[in-house]
Amino acid sequence: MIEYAWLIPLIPVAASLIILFGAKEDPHSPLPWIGIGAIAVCLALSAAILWGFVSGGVALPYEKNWDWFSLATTIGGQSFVWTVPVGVLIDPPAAVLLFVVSLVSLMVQVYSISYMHDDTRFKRFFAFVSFFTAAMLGLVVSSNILVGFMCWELMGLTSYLLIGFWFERPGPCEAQKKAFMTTKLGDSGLYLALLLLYAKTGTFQLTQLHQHFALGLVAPAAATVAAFGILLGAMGKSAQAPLMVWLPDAMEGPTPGSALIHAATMVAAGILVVSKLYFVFLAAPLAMETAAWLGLITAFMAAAMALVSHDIKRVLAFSTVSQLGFMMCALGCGGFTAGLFHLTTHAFFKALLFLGAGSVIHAVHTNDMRQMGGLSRRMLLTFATMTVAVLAISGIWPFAGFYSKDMILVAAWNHEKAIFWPLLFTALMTAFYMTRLLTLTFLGDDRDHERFHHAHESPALITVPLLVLAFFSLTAGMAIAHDGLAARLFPKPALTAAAPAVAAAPATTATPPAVGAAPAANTSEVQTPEAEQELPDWLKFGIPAFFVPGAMLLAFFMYRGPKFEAAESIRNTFAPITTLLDRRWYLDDAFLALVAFCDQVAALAFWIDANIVDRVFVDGWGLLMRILAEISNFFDGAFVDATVDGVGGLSNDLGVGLRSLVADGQVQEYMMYAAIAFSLAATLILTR
Amino acid sequence: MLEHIVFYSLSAVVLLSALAVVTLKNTVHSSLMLGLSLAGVAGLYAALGADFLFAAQIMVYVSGIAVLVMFVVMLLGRASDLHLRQVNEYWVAALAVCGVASVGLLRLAGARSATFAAAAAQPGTRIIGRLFLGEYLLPFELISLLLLAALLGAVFFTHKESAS
Amino acid sequence: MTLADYMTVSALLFLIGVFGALTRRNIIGILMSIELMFNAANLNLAAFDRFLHPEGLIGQTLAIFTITVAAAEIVVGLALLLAIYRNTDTTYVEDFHLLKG
Amino acid sequence: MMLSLITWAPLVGALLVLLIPKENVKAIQGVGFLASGVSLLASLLLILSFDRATAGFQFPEQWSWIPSFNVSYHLGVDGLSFPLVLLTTFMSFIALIGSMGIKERVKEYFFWFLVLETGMLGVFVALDLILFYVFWEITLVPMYFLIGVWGGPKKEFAAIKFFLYTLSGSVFMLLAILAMYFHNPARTFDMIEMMKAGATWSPRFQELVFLGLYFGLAIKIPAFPFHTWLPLAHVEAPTPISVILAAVLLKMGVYGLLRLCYQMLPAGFAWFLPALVVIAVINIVYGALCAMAQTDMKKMVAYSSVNHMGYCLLGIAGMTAAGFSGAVLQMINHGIITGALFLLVGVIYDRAHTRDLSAFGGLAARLPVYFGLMALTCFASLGLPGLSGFVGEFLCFLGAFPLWKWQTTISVLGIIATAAFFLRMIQKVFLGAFNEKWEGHMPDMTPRELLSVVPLAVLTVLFGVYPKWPLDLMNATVVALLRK
Repeated sequence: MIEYAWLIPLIPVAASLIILFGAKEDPHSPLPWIGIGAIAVCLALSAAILWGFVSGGVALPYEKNWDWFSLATTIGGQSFVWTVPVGVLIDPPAAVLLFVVSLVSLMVQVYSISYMHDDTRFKRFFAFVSFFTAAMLGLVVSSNILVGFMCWELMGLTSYLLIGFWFERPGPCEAQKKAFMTTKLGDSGLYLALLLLYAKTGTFQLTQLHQHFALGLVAPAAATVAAFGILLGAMGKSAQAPLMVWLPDAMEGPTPGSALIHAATMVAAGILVVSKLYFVFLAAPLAMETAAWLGLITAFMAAAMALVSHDIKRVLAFSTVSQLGFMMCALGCGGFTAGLFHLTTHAFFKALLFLGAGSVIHAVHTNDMRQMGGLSRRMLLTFATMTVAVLAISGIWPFAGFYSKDMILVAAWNHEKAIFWPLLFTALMTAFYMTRLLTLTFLGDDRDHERFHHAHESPALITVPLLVLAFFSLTAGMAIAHDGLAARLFPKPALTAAAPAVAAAPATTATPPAVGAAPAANTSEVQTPEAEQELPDWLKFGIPAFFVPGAMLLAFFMYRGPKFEAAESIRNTFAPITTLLDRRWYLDDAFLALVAFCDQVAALAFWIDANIVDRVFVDGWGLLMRILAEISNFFDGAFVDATVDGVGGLSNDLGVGLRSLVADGQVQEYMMYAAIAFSLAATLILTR
Repeated sequence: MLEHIVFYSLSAVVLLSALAVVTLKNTVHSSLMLGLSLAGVAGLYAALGADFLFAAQIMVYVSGIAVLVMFVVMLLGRASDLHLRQVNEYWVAALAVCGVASVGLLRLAGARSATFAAAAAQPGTRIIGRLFLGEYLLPFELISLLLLAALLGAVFFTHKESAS
Repeated sequence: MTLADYMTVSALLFLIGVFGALTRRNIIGILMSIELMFNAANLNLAAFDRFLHPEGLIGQTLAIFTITVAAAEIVVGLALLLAIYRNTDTTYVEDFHLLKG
Repeated sequence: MMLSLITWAPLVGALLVLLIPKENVKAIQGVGFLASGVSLLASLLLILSFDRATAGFQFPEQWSWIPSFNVSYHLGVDGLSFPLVLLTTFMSFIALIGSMGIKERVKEYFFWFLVLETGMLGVFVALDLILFYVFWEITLVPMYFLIGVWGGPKKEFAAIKFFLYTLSGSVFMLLAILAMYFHNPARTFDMIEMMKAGATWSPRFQELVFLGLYFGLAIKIPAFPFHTWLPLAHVEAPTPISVILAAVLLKMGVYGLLRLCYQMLPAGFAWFLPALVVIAVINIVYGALCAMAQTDMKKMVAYSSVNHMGYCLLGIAGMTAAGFSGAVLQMINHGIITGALFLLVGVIYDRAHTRDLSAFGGLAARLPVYFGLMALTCFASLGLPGLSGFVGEFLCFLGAFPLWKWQTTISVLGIIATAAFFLRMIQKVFLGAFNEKWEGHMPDMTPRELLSVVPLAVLTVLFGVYPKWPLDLMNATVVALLRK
């Protein structure tokens, strides 16, 4: 099966194009099923690959490359033509992510058939979603960071299109621009990292890059700069502080689209790219440390914002940012396995949460949790699946989040206690605000009777995906954590593992140094976890048994209603902090100020252009020409009476001059010019 | 000596009448002077011993073209013409141009001040006739075609307007 | 007489023609000046024939051709002038600027 | 003979156009398309016989022209000029399709247009400096008339400014060419000879000559600070002429920089490099910032050209093979993309007779096809991977980075600014609520408009995902360029 892996990103692209150009807008068109069929094929392929690896039938990593284009290039003063390959590289994490992305995308698409049914741009939505998925799948399987970067940017484009799906409204318009610009800001870091990596190694192939790092051919300073560039890219895509401003706004798009962005594709890409280029970070401890702290800060800031928000999708958006912070922190702490494990489990329960929230919004037609309440009595299935998701994200045994979050905490504990404690606190905050969301929405009294009475359970096309995702939210953690599978699926790369492969590689003259090594060289080796300390027993059992349930119970009692005196009084007591959180740490204001500043700079630049550059270099030149014109005019007047009428501006001068030269219509003037030429020629030639 | 007298007097006639052509205010006088000048050139041809050329000049230019011009002048001329300037404001420049050109042309002429006629002039009509009907038959026919075209053209231009 | 004498006369005649063509306001005047230039050229041809290559009379033959062309030219020129005069009622060249862009 | 055919076919067409009565618009257009089409077809046929592995000049033609000054009619193309020849024939044909909308003085328009095409092609195929210079100047006159007669409200001023400014630049270029001629003991204008001789000249002389050439070329490119004629000329020029101006005329400058400055004056070029990279960075960042401040769509696109030409300069300044191929590819891609952008702006101008960004809104829902094409070209222009703009831009950066790390890093900011103004344009014009003022005035694109834009869009995607085809044409030459 694995030899067909290259088809995985291409199938959804084809589906997307067929949908987009295939037919007119029509809610009953069968075209969306093409997208669903395509992604189902991808899912089948990925499942086969994953199962093959887990059961031992398929050896990973698997790499296969084809020639893409030839590029003239100069390395170390030597110029030659280098053929840039394009190909697939499937390592175990990629196999898992292929499965996760296809599954979530499939669920989202099935869900959308019902959810987007009444939209006027029904068809286009499916085309975008297919393309979005394809871009993510491409990033996952790509063996080449240049191709990876292309997929990465295409994901930016499709997220732009999805967020601004309802572009008639001002909100989505601003949000889509914000998302694109913020991620673009981050991308510039990744862009520079690519340039730097190429300048140092002369290749874009992941395996070859890894070898260069493993051999220590890249100076630590360069590695550090490159790592920071990659980190900047990840900060943009994965919404790390302070570039996280776009993600909460991104919920302006259709909810299934948000689910895709938040769970499987867009935001996962940042973490994924960091993990793919993890060897760069291993060579740059400073960048690792930064990533850890950055992740922690992001996790905390986002969780704090989630505490006070009333918008159900916004809370989920903040929680996404927060969880991404956890992953980044884990990667920074050296918990490679933990970070990717959490990425996987998070994809399931976050997709579930968004789709569930979409189901709720679909039923009550509002995002405001204050107008919900008691919906469990109306939407039992949605409530049940959402509960699973909330338990999973909070980290209750045996749900998926428990295992992955536990692993992250262990990684943090082993790395730095100063990170562990705030991270643990943030984890408890997560449990608190998620329970708050669940309680406000589904439990307690119905606060808005009108909406409550109109609410009803969603159709099967919506609930079945919820159930499927709930199943995975329940079991994924257990399955992966079972029997050390996590370490097999997400093996931490090392800087030494691949060295022998390079030494054996023949150095060919037609390729850059050390390029042309065996393509299937190991990027990583299955390693047993290093002798890591476990958490102390009181924490190991205390967290899931007491701390997390405690936070959840606290939230439940505070927000069970019907009145929220406790919550209100806390809000009022810490009014400045609440305001700070409501204003989202003033990051949006800072962003707007930055935009305004850029506009000012642009206006200044244009003013300079119009008033200084143009004046000096064009008008100044014109003045010089005009002086010359006046001089020649003087001579003209002496000999030929009626050529230039040296009055008026430069253009006038020359216009009149030219016109009288070429288009005066007086035949004798023409004759005069001919005669002058003749007489001069005759005299000059004959008297020589 | 006689040759000199003939040459200089003819030259004087040619040049003075030519000057008159371009300077006289009255176009009728100009055209008369043109005839005189052309006749003078015919005389110079005779002095050169070009008998056929002399005849052609008299027949075509003096009796043909000069008369034709005079016709047109009289046809189009008006009394008011006599009061108008016949020379435009470029005359200074034109004079300058001619002056500059004359330097070169006269210098060129001066280079030939030692070239005398190699032999006595002989009647050439017979030879020219043979050339026309022999070596230069094609140009000769072409030139007749040109004359025909000119004829038709003249008729066309004048006729079209009179019809409308 | 030398060739220089004839060439001098020819050159002066030609320059008078040039001067006339450049300065006469009347189109007929310009045409007449052009005839003067033609004659200057013909005179040169005849003189060259006599002084330099008297054997074949090629120069005279060429002059005959020139006379013919000049005749054709003036005929058409005058016909055109008549046509223009009927349209515009003038023979002064400043009044014509059909070429003006 | 193929190169002569390509070069002169448009001029023959121009002369034929002169013979057709001006009322017979159909015949004039037909002859125009035929002449341009012959040129296009011939250049496409040439692809088949173009040897991609050879670095030297191919399809040479040489005849003596002015033997007393050793000037010859010498044509030939290599991997540097051949892609540009293709671009020229192709974009001229596209612009001709766009010219079907010209309704007044069609005959003169087509005449000048075809003369212009010959001039542009001549610049790229000429291998003799005098021939090169003649063609270079030939392009000026038609451009002057095309802007001055068929342009917008301030057309005369724009035309004069364009004409005088570029002409004054080329005077210096002529001086430099003459200096090279008299400095070369062989007394020849042949470019290949000059490339051999140039390297032996003293650095001081090379620097002086370089400055002369650069002044002429920089105005054409347009490199800061000589770029201010461009926005005005673009805004006033009729749509197809803007297309030609952006797609081909600017390329003549960059081409000259590589062909004349780099190949003939290596020491002068190396001496100027630090300044060139600074100019490139200014072009990129400052051009993008100026574009951000525009409210006129066409002016915005014009400033974006300044920005994109900065990428070319940056690539050249990198002195690496990747940078050089990036610069050439960027020229091709910029030609295609910006050509499409100008055509698209022309489409909306034809309907609304305004190009003010804030005059529109919500067109995306009413003109989906137009929106799709516009979005595609805008994203291509801002360098979205998968579309052609990215490849050239990326290669330019890739080539420049090893030598100019900080400058390249600053230039990356220009990419962000580019994204900002294109997104703002899309938002203001296409998104949001529909401006009711245009109700009924906004039909979607006509077949003629589609015919001119869709080929460009297809190429944009094609070169974006598969840049092999254009790159293969230039690889051998570029490698040889740096091997010298």
